[in-house]
Amino acid sequence: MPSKDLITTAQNTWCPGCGNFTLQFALRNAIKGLVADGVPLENIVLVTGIGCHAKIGDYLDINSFYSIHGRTIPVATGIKLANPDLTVICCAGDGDAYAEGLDHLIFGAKRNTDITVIVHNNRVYGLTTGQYTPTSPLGFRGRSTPQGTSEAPFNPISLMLASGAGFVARSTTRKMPHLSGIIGQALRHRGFSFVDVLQICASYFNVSELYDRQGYELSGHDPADFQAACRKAEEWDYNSDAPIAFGLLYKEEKPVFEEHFSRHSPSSVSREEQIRAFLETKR
Amino acid sequence: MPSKDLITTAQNTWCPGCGNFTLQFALRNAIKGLVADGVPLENIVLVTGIGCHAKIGDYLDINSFYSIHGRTIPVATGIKLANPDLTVICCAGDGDAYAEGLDHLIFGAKRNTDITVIVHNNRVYGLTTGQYTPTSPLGFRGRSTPQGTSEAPFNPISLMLASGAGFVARSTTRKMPHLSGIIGQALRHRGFSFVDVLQICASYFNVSELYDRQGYELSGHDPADFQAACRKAEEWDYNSDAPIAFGLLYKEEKPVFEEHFSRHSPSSVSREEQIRAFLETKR
Amino acid sequence: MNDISVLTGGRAGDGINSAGLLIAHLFNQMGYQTYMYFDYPSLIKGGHNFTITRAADKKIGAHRERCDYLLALSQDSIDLHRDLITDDTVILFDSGRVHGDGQGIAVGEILKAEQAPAVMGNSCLIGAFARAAGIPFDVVETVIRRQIPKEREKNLVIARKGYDSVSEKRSIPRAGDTCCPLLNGNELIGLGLLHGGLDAYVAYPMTPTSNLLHFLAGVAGSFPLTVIHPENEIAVMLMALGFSFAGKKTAVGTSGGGFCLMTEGFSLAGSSEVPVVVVMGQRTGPSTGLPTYTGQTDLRFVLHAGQGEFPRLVVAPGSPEQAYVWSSVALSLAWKCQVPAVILVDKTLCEGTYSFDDTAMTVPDTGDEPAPSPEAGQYRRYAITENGISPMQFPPMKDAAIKVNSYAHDEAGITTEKADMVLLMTEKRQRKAQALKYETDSLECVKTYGTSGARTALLCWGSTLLVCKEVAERHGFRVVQPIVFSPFPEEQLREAVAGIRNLIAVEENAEGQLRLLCHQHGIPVGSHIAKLDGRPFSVEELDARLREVS
Amino acid sequence: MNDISVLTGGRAGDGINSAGLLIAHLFNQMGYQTYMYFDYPSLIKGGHNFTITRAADKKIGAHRERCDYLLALSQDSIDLHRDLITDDTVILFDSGRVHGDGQGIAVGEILKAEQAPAVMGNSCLIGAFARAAGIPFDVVETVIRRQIPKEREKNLVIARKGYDSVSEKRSIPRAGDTCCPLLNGNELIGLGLLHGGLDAYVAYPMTPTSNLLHFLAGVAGSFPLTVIHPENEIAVMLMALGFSFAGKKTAVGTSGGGFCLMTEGFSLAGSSEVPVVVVMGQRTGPSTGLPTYTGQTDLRFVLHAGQGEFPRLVVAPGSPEQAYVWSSVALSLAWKCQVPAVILVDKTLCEGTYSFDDTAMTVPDTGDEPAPSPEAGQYRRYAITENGISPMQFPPMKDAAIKVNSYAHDEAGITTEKADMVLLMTEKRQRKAQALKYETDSLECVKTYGTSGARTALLCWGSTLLVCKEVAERHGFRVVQPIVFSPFPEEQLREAVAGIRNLIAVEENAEGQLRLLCHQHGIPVGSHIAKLDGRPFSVEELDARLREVS
Ligand SMILES: Cc1ncc(C[n+]2csc(CCOP(=O)(O)OP(=O)(O)O)c2C)c(N)n1
Ligand SMILES: Cc1ncc(C[n+]2csc(CCOP(=O)(O)OP(=O)(O)O)c2C)c(N)n1
Ligand code: SF4
Ligand code: SF4
Ligand SMILES: [Mg+2]
Ligand SMILES: [Mg+2]
Repeated sequence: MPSKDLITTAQNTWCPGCGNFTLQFALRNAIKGLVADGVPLENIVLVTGIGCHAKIGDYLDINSFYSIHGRTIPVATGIKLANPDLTVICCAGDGDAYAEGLDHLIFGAKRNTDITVIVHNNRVYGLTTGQYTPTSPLGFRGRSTPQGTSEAPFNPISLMLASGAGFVARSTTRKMPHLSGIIGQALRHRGFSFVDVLQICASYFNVSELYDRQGYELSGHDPADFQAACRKAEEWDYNSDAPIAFGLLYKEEKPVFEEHFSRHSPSSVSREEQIRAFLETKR
Repeated sequence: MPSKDLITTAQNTWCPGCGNFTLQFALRNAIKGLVADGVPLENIVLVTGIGCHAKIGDYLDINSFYSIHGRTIPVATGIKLANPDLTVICCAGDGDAYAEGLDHLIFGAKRNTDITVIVHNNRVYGLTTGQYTPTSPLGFRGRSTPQGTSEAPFNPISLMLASGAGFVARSTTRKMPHLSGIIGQALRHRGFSFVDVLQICASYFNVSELYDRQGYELSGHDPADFQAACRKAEEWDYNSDAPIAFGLLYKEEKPVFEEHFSRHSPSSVSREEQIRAFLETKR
Repeated sequence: MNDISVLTGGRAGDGINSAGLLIAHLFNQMGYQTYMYFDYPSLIKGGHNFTITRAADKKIGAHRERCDYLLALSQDSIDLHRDLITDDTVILFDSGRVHGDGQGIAVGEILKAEQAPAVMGNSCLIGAFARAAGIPFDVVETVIRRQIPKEREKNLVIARKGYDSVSEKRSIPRAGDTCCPLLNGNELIGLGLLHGGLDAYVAYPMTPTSNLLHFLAGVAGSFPLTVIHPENEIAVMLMALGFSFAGKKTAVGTSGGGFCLMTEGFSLAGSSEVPVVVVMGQRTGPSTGLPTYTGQTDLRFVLHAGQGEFPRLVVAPGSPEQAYVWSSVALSLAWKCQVPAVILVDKTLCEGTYSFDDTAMTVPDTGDEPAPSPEAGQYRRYAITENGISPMQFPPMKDAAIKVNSYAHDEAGITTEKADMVLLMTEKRQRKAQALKYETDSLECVKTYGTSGARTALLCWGSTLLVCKEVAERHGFRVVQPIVFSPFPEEQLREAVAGIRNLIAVEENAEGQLRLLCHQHGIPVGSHIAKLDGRPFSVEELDARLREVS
Repeated sequence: MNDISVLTGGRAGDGINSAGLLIAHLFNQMGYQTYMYFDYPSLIKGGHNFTITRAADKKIGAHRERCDYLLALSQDSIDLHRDLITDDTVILFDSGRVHGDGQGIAVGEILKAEQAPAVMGNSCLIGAFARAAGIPFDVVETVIRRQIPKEREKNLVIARKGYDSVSEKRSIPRAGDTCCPLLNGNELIGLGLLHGGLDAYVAYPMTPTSNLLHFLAGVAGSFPLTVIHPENEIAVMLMALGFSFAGKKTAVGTSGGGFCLMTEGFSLAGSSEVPVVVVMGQRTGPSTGLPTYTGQTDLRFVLHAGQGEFPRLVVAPGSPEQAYVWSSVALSLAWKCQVPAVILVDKTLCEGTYSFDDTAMTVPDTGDEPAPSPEAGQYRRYAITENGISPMQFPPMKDAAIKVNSYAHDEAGITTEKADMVLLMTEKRQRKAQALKYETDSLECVKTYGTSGARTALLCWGSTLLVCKEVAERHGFRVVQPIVFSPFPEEQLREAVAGIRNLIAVEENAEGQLRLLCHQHGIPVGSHIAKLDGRPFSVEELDARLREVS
């Protein structure tokens, strides 16, 4: 029997000050919002990767598939295709979704299955003690790059826009209500929804100051305008010291992948009969 | 001793009318151009995936690593990092580079290692008998999708631009001299070079008519203008019947990844001595 | 006995596979048992393809090194098979493309006259073959009407012209009245899975199981089945686990290279106890190897693939009937015991076409899956049970949070690092392995054939079964074939080899993988006959190799 | 014998690993042999971490279930280890955080007074420990000067304050004058690889080999070494093959889940004959399992990983000295024989810290790699040779096209589908397997220890070696340890177990993987002692388990 506050009794092992706490409560609140809207709690499934972020699967008292590093999206896709009535959410890390399993992210967007992907983008491999990820700034000194990386980060927002994602948003663990609101919108969007969450890693990449100083909430931006979304995305390249927009950058309704598959109603003909009928054609 | 025409005696098994023939000769000619410019032939290495396209590794009489499906780019990256004097070329398929190994393509662009990736984009899995790929048009009926796909293609040009590629071009096997010229430029670009080649598959996806009708060569386009490149890329979405630009869409010189690694000159101190010195610090 | 071999050769793109199949259907209508071997290189057009369609009046599943009829659509079809041609071989060829002795058929002209496309050449060919073999035209007509979906009338006209363009050479008698469905291994695996309750099939194309994907995608309209072809094999495996988690019986298909990419997900299936079935079609390795040829080199790989220890079911059917039955059983048992399962096959079985004995379709009932726990509010996905199998439920389930986990976990599915809980769950999985063994012990995991009192037996697995059976009969040997490899049916195997003095392993691998497995279980195997060039054993070759060792 | 165990506990983030190491260094300076076990859950801050630093006057490599000194930085460090605490245990604790019996140290106040950061608490702690253990302060000073890179003077002042804040309780005598380098297994593997000529290391972080990546990245400035951390393990493996193809001796590192993703490239290495070394650190499986705990469940997986058959080298060092030597040998032999190699280790060895006997650094000379073929213009990458090893050249090579290939290929590296060429190349690889066996046969692939005439022996592999050695000594047993697993040293193992009546396998897995391997080679193994909870055997536990079975 899930607990009222949707939090399990599992011992929480995130570091003090970790942005994951904010994310956990923002997601919990967004889920409560969904339930208030009439979505049965048992219809919600959370899929996580492996990393600090993924512990949220232990902490939230809802259906969950705690999968392996980098693979939230195919698991979520399978679940959604199996049962389109479910609301399927991925909580992935940036190492998870942008490095180990980047291809799935792009195909998630391309396929436009109705799942929501929340990337806990702390711009570092937290659980494996602070190595650089694809969104760490150039020159990042982690334990695998003690002299600093020689790779500039890529821009996941631009990548998602180029991949055909129909819901592209960014928020941060520095703004709990904003984050919760964006997640709520993402969950309600019909189609693939992507939320890049700039999450504070208190132990290995604490750039609260940067996000507070440069972050601003979008206003007057038209999320239906693809070009405008691209320009907004390019404003900050995950490297420089530039304004960082939070909010819904792009939204487009398009046919979802699973529509294509007719739901099968239980057949009156037994499988064995169907098979025998097929065999007849081969005689 | 490589043959003068750089073609091995291996029996060619491409279908009659296959665009790979054009691509083979275009690449051969581009390589001859490089050699004429003074690049020793033995410094050139070709890496291929698996698919019809990859047979080019058997046919060109140069160093080659006929690797596995989807993995040309990491192999090429390793070769280049091991010996930056080598000119390293990937011939990949669209199944190869856009499906099985898409992540490597994006990381190739991000890392900006000085290699050239030529995608034989016939928009179909040729060698496995004509299934849809990520660039097949919506509704494509292949043997794995007899009712037609329900996924729109993605746009590899847009993806590469979003990934930070410093050389992004498109050509086609319908235009041999253009193709050869573009490949020549790609080989000379210092940094990651990407060429999407719209290749005719005579057996499973012969859209010569479309490419001939809608294709045009870029002129007056400034490849230094990122925004212009993005707009050009969006002109045709690999699905609709729209003008298809061929040429160099974007070019930017930036630091290459391998610069970061100092070339090691043979040390006068033996490895054993170095190790013993290190051990002393642990006592 | 009647035993006829027809070699049909041409270039890729000529439809040689279909031509060979039509010939098999002619034999089928004449009351024969048939088997067809299809040999093709990895290319799309050109090169040399050939089929050997064999017909006999008893069940067969191997080709012979002889050729009673040769149908040549290309010069290579004669030139490359000279060793099979004897004075008795009836040769028919497309006179527009081939020079040689025998009877020419002007296929091109006939098609032109009818304004028919090249693909209809096959009808011309089988018409001609039927005449040469003294098969009445009404048999041709039946086959065309049943097996050619489009433009039947035109095909019939063309077949008739082929029929009329040659003369009878060597007449084939009618062998009986029964006529079986002709299917290839991929189709039978697909049907077996459907019988077992398959809801979803996820795959990325890879020879020799691509055609299983194509087959299932093709019938997905008529069965309650979802078929997905995703971006790569990693996605395939993980998507399948998503389907299973949500309650859909799911299988995936691949070959060695793709299976490599699935091993991480396979271990996840083991740890999270989310069932999945992998159809793993072997081909010649290592690495890309010979993609369109066969091999049996991956038995030990699938037995040990994935990090950590967890129970798994591995079955290797050896005949078309076994392919059907065991595919169904594998899916049912994977679900009943909540384990990953592998159906290990190879190119020979996947792409060979067989007369399928549909009277042998009886799938043993593996019983029900464990009942759901009574108090929903207390649902724990990994509840500790006596036999190690926890009740499996799927979302949505009211008042429950269904949690599966790749980490070591507690009964509720929440991560634990506590030594005692880890041990409890490891022991639970061990008990589950026992439960699975208990299930398979009630099935016939090891088959024996041939002379029962024999002192010599051939030990084989997978597609070599049928060639072994045929050759063993000649020698008066017994044949012992394990079908289940994990859990290993040690007792059944020991019983099967009781009394055997000389156990000869026949395997298409170098290491003697089954032999080594037997050794591991204390069952000595004498000699080992290997085949390493990607081609299946012919009856003659195995016979000769046996004479060397026995 | 002198045998002291010090348990240091605190929360993740307290630097418990460093504290335990400094204590090991104190013992080291006092002439002791040391071993340190580090136990930590998978989290970054908080939770409970502890080290057991053990010191003795003979070589050790296992922890004991006792605790002569307990240094507690957290309440859990006392509460969770009550079973180890006796009346004799000397307890020191941070009085700001812990309540208990024993001597409190006001770490926080001391640091505050010196305006020192929290990390310097370790100096305070070891100062206090030294005093309680009667270790002279100049030993503390030596250790701090040698082992703490920054702010030595301040650390010294703090250590002194710690030293002065407690009283001597149980005095530890000086044990000798030698003082060894203290290193963990990852460092020793790294140094061994460097000794073998490592040019490049490519890895994606994964416990327990992440620290090998960190270590090599850290020394990449001082050695001629390139270290790359790419996007995932597939890229890791393929990049490594690119490096090797271009002539750079390359290794990769991972654990089971990452190794799964490398298996396809591993088979490619086998087929293309491009050498690569995989450092495969086992942890508790299946799947994500217990990422920071140990296990020995992947032996059979690495022996059979990858489709198809190809020769591979698999070594499993069991001690720090073996880790060094065999890492070097593995790299050299991989190159000499052009095969993929696996160095199979586990969390215990990778992350345990040992007194390293640097007199045992003699790496057997594996001889030169085959000379290049004389006529460059005729270079063929896969030239058929007597021993199956073709001369390996790297681009650029004048007048040659160096072609490697994942497909079946001819001598020049061009794809072939011809049965005879496929067979020739398969046989070439088989001869290469023989050549590899010939190489390893000249090495000590199976080690024996302990009482030589004993009728009972412990059979072990990998990191359990050292606990087995210690316990076997107590029982008067022999210890037999295979180090090489592929090619399997059957003759050496047979010789090693000659005269043994009772062979007891000790393995941290359920199936008895080494035991089954022995059975496969006809070497019977009696009982099997398993450990399945991710924690390595302690001396006491193995001792007790042995009493049960023997
Ligand atoms: C295949 C595989 N490779 C590596 C690992 C080790 N690993 C666990 S978590 C992790 C990185 C996590 O980084 P991220 O996804 O950013 O999550 P965070 O900890 O930062 O939340 C890695 C590399 C693994 N579990 N599986
Ligand atoms: C891991 C793996 N999966 C699947 C295959 C089978 N396979 C070989 S080629 C190919 C597709 C080739 O398509 P593409 O890359 O577009 O090349 P093309 O044949 O069209 O040139 C596939 C799926 C394989 N060799 N390896
Ligand atoms: S390491 Fe970073 S991301 Fe992980 S729990 Fe700590 S603060 Fe959070
Ligand atoms: S199938 Fe297509 S791509 Fe492949 S060889 Fe034939 S025409 Fe070319
Ligand atoms: Mg992260
Ligand atoms: Mg293609």
